[in-house]
Amino acid sequence: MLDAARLRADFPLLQRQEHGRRLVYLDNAATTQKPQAVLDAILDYYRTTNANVHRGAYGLAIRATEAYEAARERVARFLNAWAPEGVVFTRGTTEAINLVAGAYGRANLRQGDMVVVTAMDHHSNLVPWQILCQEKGAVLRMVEITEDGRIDLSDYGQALERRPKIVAFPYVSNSLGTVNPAGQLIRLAHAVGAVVVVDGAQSTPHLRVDVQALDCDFYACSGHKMLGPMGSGALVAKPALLEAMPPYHGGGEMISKVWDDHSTYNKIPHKFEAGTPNVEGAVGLAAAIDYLERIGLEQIAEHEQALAKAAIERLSQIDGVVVYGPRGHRAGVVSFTYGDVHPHDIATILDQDGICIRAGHHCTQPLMRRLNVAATARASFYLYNSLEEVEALATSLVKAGALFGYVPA
Amino acid sequence: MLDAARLRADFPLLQRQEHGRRLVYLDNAATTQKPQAVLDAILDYYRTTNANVHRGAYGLAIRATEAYEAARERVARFLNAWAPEGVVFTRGTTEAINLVAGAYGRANLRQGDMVVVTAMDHHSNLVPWQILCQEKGAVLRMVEITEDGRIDLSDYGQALERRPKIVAFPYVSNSLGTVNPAGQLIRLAHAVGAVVVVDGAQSTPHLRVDVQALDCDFYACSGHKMLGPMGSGALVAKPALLEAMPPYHGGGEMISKVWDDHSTYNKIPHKFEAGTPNVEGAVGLAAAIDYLERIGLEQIAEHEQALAKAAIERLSQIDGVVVYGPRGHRAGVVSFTYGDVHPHDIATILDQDGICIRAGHHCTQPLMRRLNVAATARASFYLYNSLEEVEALATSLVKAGALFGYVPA
Amino acid sequence: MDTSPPEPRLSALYQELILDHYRRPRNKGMLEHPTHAVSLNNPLCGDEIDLQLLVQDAVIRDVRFVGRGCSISQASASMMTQLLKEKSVPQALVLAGRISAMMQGDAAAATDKSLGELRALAGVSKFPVRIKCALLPWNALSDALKSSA
Amino acid sequence: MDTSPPEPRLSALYQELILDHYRRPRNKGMLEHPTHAVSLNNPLCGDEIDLQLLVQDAVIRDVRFVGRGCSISQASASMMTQLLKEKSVPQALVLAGRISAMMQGDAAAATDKSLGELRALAGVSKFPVRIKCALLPWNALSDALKSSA
Ligand SMILES: Cc1ncc(COP(=O)(O)O)c(C=O)c1O
Ligand SMILES: Cc1ncc(COP(=O)(O)O)c(C=O)c1O
Repeated sequence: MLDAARLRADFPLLQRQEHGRRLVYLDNAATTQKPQAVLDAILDYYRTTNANVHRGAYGLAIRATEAYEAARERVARFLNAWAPEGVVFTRGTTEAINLVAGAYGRANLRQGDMVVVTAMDHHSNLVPWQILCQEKGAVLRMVEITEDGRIDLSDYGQALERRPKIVAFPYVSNSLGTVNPAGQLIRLAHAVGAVVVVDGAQSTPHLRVDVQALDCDFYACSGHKMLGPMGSGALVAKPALLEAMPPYHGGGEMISKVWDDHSTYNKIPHKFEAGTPNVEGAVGLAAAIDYLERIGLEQIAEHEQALAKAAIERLSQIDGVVVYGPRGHRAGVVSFTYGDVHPHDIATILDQDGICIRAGHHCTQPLMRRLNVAATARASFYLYNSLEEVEALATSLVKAGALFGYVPA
Repeated sequence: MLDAARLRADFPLLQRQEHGRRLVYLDNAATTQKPQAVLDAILDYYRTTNANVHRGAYGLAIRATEAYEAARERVARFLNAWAPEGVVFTRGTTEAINLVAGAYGRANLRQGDMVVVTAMDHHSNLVPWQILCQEKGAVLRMVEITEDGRIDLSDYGQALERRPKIVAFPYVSNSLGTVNPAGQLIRLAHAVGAVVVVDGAQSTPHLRVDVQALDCDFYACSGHKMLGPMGSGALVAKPALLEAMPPYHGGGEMISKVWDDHSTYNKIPHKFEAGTPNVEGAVGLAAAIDYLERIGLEQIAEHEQALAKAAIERLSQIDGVVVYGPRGHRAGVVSFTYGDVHPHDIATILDQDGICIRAGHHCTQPLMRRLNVAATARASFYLYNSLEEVEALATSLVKAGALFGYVPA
Repeated sequence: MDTSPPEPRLSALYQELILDHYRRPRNKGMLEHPTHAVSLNNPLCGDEIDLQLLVQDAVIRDVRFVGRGCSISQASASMMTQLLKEKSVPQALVLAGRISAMMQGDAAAATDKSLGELRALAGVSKFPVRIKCALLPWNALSDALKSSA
Repeated sequence: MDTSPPEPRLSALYQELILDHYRRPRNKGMLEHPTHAVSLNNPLCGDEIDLQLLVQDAVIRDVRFVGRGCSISQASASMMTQLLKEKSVPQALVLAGRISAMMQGDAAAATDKSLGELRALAGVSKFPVRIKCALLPWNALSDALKSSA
């Protein structure tokens, strides 16, 4: 496992106390804390380099443009993108998926066509497809999950028989921790001619991802979930698809020639980056990737799996706790309920011990219905979490039970 | 005038040298430098408050949500918005206008309807309307400008006779510095039943703006042009319009109930903020507003007008220099050409003296055609610029002329 | 930075009475012929309530609810239904205002006898994020009464 | 941080020869029967070029251009048209490669006699943002020759 105590020292916020207790931050699937290296990159950018990009003839603007494009190359290398111009910077996963639905989807989907999503998709990889299908008179098909929280491959196969135009799924589920067999799902979808959109919000921070090996068509991710700044993220796509797509937003920088009533558009990726981009966000994201790579994505994945395994074991010992999702291989996300103690109440009680967990539907309401719960409590781990923190979680949970006078049935 | 030297000390980047010379940053219409107070706000956010907003039951998430919503209230107060929920955070002006075109425009524009823009609009307030009109089979009508770079009010009146559904214009032109009579233009447009979209990218940083007094329907602005972080900005709108609009992006936080094939949506402004927002950007923007208000928008406007006046006078003394835009009341933007010395070459030469100006079409190609130039050089001022810098600009410009062996005709 | 020991505040929040209402909600169910009905949910945590009222001559004759959510929202709903019976509409709205004041930490409201058992929710004011849980049924009430006003 | 005095670099950039081509472009105009024609612009600064070629038996017999832009892009276009006449298509592509190398600061390219007057553009390599100005006509050339290959 990683030396979490040493890594923790890199994160200023984690040095704080909460309610007089050492802060135990276990809401990493929602957003992560930032290492000093990322804060330094942001500061350094504003102190030495800040200017608008792609337009200036002076030194500062050139350096800002270089920093921005170097960040694009950094993201491309990190995910083994097809080319740097296949990386479009966005505010995050949600915007990246909306870009695909709005530009690719709107141009290519016809009435009666089908879009396939899964019952474990985050609202951000579901609602854009609902809206698109409503607009186009297309059919949205939701693939069911198995008892233990995996994509039901036989239902997936049935959905593919209807030859969908677009298939969207999460690489890693933010509610269950399931690591989906992305490569296999993509091959099957391609075999019926579908274009595949992978929601990489939870895989990018925690696994070694190679989009070319996956062979997906679009891949979306968020910087703030991988130690980077808020407001940063990317859509990674096959360049030929981007080239063939109409633009997304209109504005500066995405154009070639602008006439009074029409325009021609710039090359990719600029065609999809209208207006002043968030250069700070891109530079900060690149610094976050540097930090992650120094530690090693394989090491991070291993560390988190060990924490998840320990958490599942430890929580399962508590009478009345139910843990959701697959038992075997999974990412560092552990969703659970505890008797009739509502997850929201659990979160409030744990907070008093300085432990931050999430309670709710985790933006996966269709999944919650299938689990037959209104909400779960969720602990999600990252490289700075430790086995001691798993223990603190369990101890505090027992206290919550006592406070509620919870008596296992 | 303001004490520019004292203010300059607040801006770390302005302490740098460029090519061994004191940095003279005159590209503020493109983006501005950031005071230490804004950098501190960003750092402080990540060191003490960072968490995902609107979803957490723990203290950190509550404080992050409070910081985010306090920033919204700060923006609302600054622009005298109708209500905080009439403020939607966006990446900047471009995204805000695309939101209006994509959500309001797409829902309300019909074939044969008209959208009115002006010949001085930035591509960001033109291309989204081109795309919308193409999609809808609507007519885009461009209002001409006068010789001295103002909106031609008689042509504007003629355009309004056709009863357009949407009228869009810039409060302040980023190429000419023209301050348009926004209140009057809005009253005239409302009289024929149009909805008015004001591009506030160049007014918000430099004038006291009161959207309720203006009585526009939508107002867009960018944080990075007003000392705030990149990736921050806002759409300010009449709440009733936002409430009646369909959503823009689908995803987390903008929903109320999500079913397998459809969803109901959250209240405004959340309906328009899908996914994790850029909390850092909002917090940094609020800090920038605090900084601007401490100095006073009226004082800032006055300071810039004095600089623009001096620059116009000084540059006009140089044989061969042509200054574009109105002579009288204008914002701190001065576009010019210098004989046959190409603006791009001017920018390169000035850069060697540490002077940063912009050269090009300034994302206003239709305007450039009307000025009958391919490009202009543009100096744009802010609160940290001084009369000495105007002088440095003029001196360096004369040098450029000499280098080109420019002999006035 | 808050350094007070957490436990006293937690046990003030999760009082016996609240847990009792949470586990054995009163007036749970649906009215056959409600004059007012409203569904409300909190999109952020997912808590929901369906509230039905039978109002005659501006008096609340009966009230029922069905809800899903945390102990605070469900206990608040249960206690609210008890308190509302036979109250006039104006009285009900005044009570809603008092509850809201109590959540803002208003000490007078927290000891206001007219609130009955609901005073047990006074501790919620120390947990800002939970205030909207306590107010969910009261917001549903206001919506319901507004919808016919 | 660069602290060298700026003037020497500037005068290396804006040589007499370059300003002469900028102000008196050679081969400006349109061909009547071009075999290849291409329009290219740099969306960021707005520079543009229309390039026409007359290629017979894989040899560039004639070449003309119309352009708008800065001194660097226009001088580069003018000098390019002079150099290309009677060059074979492969030769032209080799020259394009040499120019590109010169822009990357390749010293051998900067003294390569085959580039003729274009060596005057060597100073551009010190101004990274201007490199794309110098290469605009050459990119148009590559596009034109590709479009028929
Ligand atoms: C008048 C005007 N409108 C719109 C924009 C676009 O703003 P942004 O690039 O921040 O989206 C700008 C600045 O580039 C501008 O000056
Ligand atoms: C699986 C998944 N998809 C999409 C998202 C949306 O990401 P963002 O909010 O950064 O746009 C998230 C996180 O909230 C997620 O966990």
